[in-house]
Amino acid sequence: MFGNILIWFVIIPIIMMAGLGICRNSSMNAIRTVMTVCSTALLGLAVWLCVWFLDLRAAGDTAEMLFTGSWMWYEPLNIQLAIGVDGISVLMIMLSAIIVFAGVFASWKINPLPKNFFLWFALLSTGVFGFFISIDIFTMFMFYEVALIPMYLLIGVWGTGKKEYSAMKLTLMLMGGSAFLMLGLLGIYWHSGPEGQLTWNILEIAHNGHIDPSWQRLLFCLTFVGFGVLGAMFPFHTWSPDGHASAPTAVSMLHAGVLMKLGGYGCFRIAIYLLPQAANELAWIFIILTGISVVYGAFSACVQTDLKYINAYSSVSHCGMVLFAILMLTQTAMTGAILQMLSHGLMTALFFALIGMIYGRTHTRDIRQMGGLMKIMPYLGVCYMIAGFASLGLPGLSGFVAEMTIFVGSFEHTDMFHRSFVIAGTCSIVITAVYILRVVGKLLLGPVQDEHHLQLTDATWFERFSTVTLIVAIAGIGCFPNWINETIQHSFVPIINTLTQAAI
Amino acid sequence: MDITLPILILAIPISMFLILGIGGVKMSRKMAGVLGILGMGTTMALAYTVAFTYFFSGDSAFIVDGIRQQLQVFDVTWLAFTEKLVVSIGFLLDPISAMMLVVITTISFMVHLYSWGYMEHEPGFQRYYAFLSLFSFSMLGLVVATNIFQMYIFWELVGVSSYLLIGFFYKLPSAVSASKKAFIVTRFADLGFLIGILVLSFYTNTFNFAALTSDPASALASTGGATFMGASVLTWALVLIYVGGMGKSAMMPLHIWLPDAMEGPTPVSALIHAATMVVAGVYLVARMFPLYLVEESALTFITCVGAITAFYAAVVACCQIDIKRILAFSTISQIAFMMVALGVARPELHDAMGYMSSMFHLFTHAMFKALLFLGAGALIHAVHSNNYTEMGGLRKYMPITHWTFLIGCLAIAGIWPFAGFFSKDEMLAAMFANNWIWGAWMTMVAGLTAFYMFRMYFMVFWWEENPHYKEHKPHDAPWQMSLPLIVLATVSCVAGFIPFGELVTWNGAPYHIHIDPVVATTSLVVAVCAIGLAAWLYMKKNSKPAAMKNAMPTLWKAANRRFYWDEIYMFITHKIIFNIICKSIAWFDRHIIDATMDGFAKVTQRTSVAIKGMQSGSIQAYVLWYFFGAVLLALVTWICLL
Amino acid sequence: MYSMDLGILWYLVPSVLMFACGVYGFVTRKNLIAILVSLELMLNAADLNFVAFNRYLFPGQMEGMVFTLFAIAIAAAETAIAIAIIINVYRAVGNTDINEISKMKF
Amino acid sequence: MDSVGNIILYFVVAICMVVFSFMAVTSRKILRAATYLLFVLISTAVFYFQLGYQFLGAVQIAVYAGGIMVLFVFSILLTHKPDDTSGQIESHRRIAGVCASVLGGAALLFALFTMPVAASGCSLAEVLAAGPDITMKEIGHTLLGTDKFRYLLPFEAVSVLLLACIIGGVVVARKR
Repeated sequence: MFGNILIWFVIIPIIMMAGLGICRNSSMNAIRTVMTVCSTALLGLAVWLCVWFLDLRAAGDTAEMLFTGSWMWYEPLNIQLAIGVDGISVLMIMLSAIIVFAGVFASWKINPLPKNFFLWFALLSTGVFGFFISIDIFTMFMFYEVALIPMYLLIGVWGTGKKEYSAMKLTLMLMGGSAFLMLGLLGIYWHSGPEGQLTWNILEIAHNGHIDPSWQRLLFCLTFVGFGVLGAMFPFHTWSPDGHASAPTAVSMLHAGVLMKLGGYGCFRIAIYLLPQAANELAWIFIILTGISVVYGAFSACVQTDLKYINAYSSVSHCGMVLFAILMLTQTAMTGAILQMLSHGLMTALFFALIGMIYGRTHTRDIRQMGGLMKIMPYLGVCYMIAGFASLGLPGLSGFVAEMTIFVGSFEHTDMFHRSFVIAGTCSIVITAVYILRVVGKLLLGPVQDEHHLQLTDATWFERFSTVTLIVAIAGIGCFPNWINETIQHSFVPIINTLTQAAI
Repeated sequence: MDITLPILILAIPISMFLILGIGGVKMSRKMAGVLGILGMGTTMALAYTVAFTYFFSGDSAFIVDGIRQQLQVFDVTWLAFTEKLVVSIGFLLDPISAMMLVVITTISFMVHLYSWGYMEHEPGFQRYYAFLSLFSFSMLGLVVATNIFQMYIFWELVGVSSYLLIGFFYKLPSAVSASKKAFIVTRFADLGFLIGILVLSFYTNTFNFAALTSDPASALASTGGATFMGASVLTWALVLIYVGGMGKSAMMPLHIWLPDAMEGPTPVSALIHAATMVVAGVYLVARMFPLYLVEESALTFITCVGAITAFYAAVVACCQIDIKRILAFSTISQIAFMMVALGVARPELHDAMGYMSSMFHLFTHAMFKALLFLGAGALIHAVHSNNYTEMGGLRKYMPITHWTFLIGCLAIAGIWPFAGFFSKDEMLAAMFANNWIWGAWMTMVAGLTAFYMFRMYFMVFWWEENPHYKEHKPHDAPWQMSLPLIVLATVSCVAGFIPFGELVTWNGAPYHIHIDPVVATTSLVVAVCAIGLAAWLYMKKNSKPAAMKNAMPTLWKAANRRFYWDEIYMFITHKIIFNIICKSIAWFDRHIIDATMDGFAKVTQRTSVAIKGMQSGSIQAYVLWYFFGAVLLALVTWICLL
Repeated sequence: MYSMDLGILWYLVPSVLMFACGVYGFVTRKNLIAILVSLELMLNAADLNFVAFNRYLFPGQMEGMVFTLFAIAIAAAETAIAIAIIINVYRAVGNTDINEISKMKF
Repeated sequence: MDSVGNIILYFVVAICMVVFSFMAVTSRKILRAATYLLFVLISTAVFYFQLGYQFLGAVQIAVYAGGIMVLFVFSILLTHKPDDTSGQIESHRRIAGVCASVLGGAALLFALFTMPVAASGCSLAEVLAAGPDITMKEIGHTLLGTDKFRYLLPFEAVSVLLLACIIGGVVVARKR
């Protein structure tokens, strides 16, 4: 069991928790050491996994999932700890590792109760990694819940503003989503195969193709809505602005960067892959909803004055794009969706990190009270601009690659319905430019608004470390997208095949 | 062809950007300036080598049977959307890209040099050079694009460089809002470009220019006769792509960003907003010209937009005070000129002379417009104001600037033997060949051009000396600034004699330029008359201009306010989009959607509050309820048993 | 009309009335001790029923009686505890009115 | 046919029982309520005697009347001043109480009178004759035996309960 590299993605965070348990509450250095060592180990492991995976693929290993393994943990219901990764999971793991790594540095000076904060943070990471490595939907769901619960405490205790309200709202809405999800997953399980051969394993379920189309429709709606809530699908997105606005920096990073991706990932891995007929039939409903998300989020972001609200609405727009592209059900568009997940994950994490850093200095997030920060803290200003440009889709940064792949892929549909939604979606790039430039103009440029801000200092070394990690990743994807693109495209082959077969 | 030079042409500017951008903080100004200028100088040398090799080596790779060939020097896959739709980064060498390499590197180098003097005392000098390098890189990448998507990529990059450079003085709110406006307006146009690319690539299944233009008929066939709202999809695609060009090239109604873009440093205006980036739209149409030929309605659209814009901009330029604004409107007008020339070009009309002349004008215009802008920069540098009302009589104080500026004005007015004469004459000839209406209309615009340019010239260099000169004597700029002026003035004088038709034509076959005497004479006469009129009105201080202005106050004010385009845009964007749409959506989100979600919570909570009285802890109440319940059950049982 | 024999109903009817009185007292009284008194009434009514049923329906057995015996024992225990609590509450609150004792509510 | 004496005794006791029950729950002086309760308990004990359960009657008197009532009285004296009267009962509470008790009582009486067993009008004398006398020895065996229908385990459980009760009483009532 421990020979499988994947399992270590869950074990390391657990070790991290154990390590933190040993630390004394007051010894900040010990806590930081544990976190740094473990998150670096995770990042290293993720890179290693990535390289190893590509190596195996290059060597001609064409299995759908690599590094598979499964261990029974509840015989009567055939629940297993089944793990395995394809190219998409590998990339998502990589993304999570990067963000966890950056998140640790972004919360270097977390106060109060640093130990407890990092304990919950580690638990959150456990859930996230566990989710991405699982191919047993029950285990997957379990890890999903593990990732959700710490959110409540992390926001409720370490947040700012009306944190209790936001924490409660976020948790309740996401839990509401997982209630739908739970029903959907149980439904999938009970129809997963002939009597006596029920299974939770994604590959087996997809291979069996046993779920009756009439059931698929119901289950598709349940699972898609369930994951869609986490993916901030209109009209279930309102936890996102409040939640992000109240969350502490690292939690916003991890939540917008990774946790929201759980939604998109689940949507195609479960809702679409396992229920292909329903996906073909019912995608249009959700295309409408996600299409609305894309434009709606962007428009809403235009008038917000709180930095985090702007970003949260922008996330609604960008994550809407992810689900939108997934629902297009073409290989290119879905590839774009994954790219968008990676890109959005990195750049939102960067955004939230920077907002946290700026907030930590100015003690306000209201853009009307700030201005000309570029002069005062050029490093943070430049980073913020880079994040902004990534968000509005500047070539050379990751956002462009993702958005273009989505648009080109989505445009493969020839009917008016899809095309008009694609064109509506493309409009968001203009609106995105509007709100990003509005923020940049008000926050960074122009004259200094507040005299007190003149005394502020620029980024410290750990803040630089955190942001540089993310920027390198963003620029990396933006400049050399093709290997990622190919990896994702290969991974989508079985899903696309299932879909085409179902369409016949 | 060896790929080292082309790669270096792109690699040097981008590495300069990275070096200056990341390491600039630690560098001295001098170091950064020298690095930037050296880098650009090298790039220019390399670009010249490439262009001269292409045009004059006679190598069989470049010219076969007298026809200049188009060749992809390299083409590396960057992103493969599908098997066919592949975005690659490459280097396309053909007459227009070679010509553009020369234009961009020349102007860029001149601006680099000029800026060393002009920006000497500005903070953020290193950053300025970094941005200039970024712009040069993007612009070079744009012109050598092998496929439409590469062009789109660099198209966006030039947009961002332009944003960064316009907003260079980021502490000025006006510069910030101008840069924002420029970016958003062009971005809006790029949306059209993007959709156009999507439509075009969907039907033709390729992004590659060579594949698209070598066989435009098959592109038409691939659409299978699909139409949308009465026009074929190919027309739609081409018009939408042209919309992208309209944004960058500031065609009506997307021109509003360009005058405001003058908030940027003047050398930047010369580089980006006069010579290179703004002609990207023209270049785009020229690049896809064979496709446009298939759909002539798209070309007609281009012609109409160009003709209206040219006239509009010329009229507005007559009523501006800010010299940079005058030049900006003049730029809009001149680019529209090129657009019209492209729009009227047909292979059957003198072998698409319009195309050739448009490119010719692009070349000459880049030179003399850069010259004018740099001259304006020198004036502003000396007077510290953009308005000609603060100038006047400067010819004695700034002779170099005066003479070079005069050459620029003569060139743009189309006076023989300056560069503008030749290119403009060819364009007008092409227009007359298509339809005399275009020709006559554009001749009138040419007259207006001569008028407003000389109006500015006389107001700046003649008229009456500003009394402030006694306290603060204006003088010619330092050598870094004067040298580019002199070089560009020289080029403006001689560029007309370049046998341009031999080098750049739409299909690579040489075309021998011959001056059409009627057209040439007409335009010359019109231009001279216009100059005479300007001289009569503005040479000496008098009350005629004021009288004219007072005679038609409404018209003058409307033209001065650029016919209220900005106000209309402000109304649409601020009042309608921002206040009505965005705010109502935000309101809807908070008060409907979010309130619904909160409503669920509130209903749950209210219900629980309402029924929590039942869990009062009062055992008496429990007993009471229990008892009633028991009685009820008994009753039910009894009824059932009956 | 039943004969003047003392049938089972003769015992059950007073027991029901006693129980009803107990219910009334339990629901209406505010004094904790009065509530306890009502409780004893109800308990007593139940005891009486046990005994009556035992006697009339299963005269040969003694389950009803034993049960009553236990019930009495438990009632004693319960009363003792209840009174201990009441006294304690009285110390804490100052009276034995149940309306005053709401600190532990919700 | 039961003896007239028995019937008269029955009526006296039954009326006592019902009347004192009613007075116990309506009296506004708590000490009086306790006293009425005592009378009710004694009446019940008399019924037990009449039904032939002498031991039970004795226990009733000893435990209830002797033990529990003393507790009651003590607690009342500890928590009330001599002239304390409880306040007027709110009318809605009274109505609810009356409703509950009348409805409940009516339902129970209805059930009783429609019950088939009610019709079996065997007299007390007959049933007393039918069952064997319950001797102390038999009660002892029943309570401490381990066979079927023997109750050692509940007996022990009750003793533990009582123990717990003693401890609990001490702990709860202890002065802090």
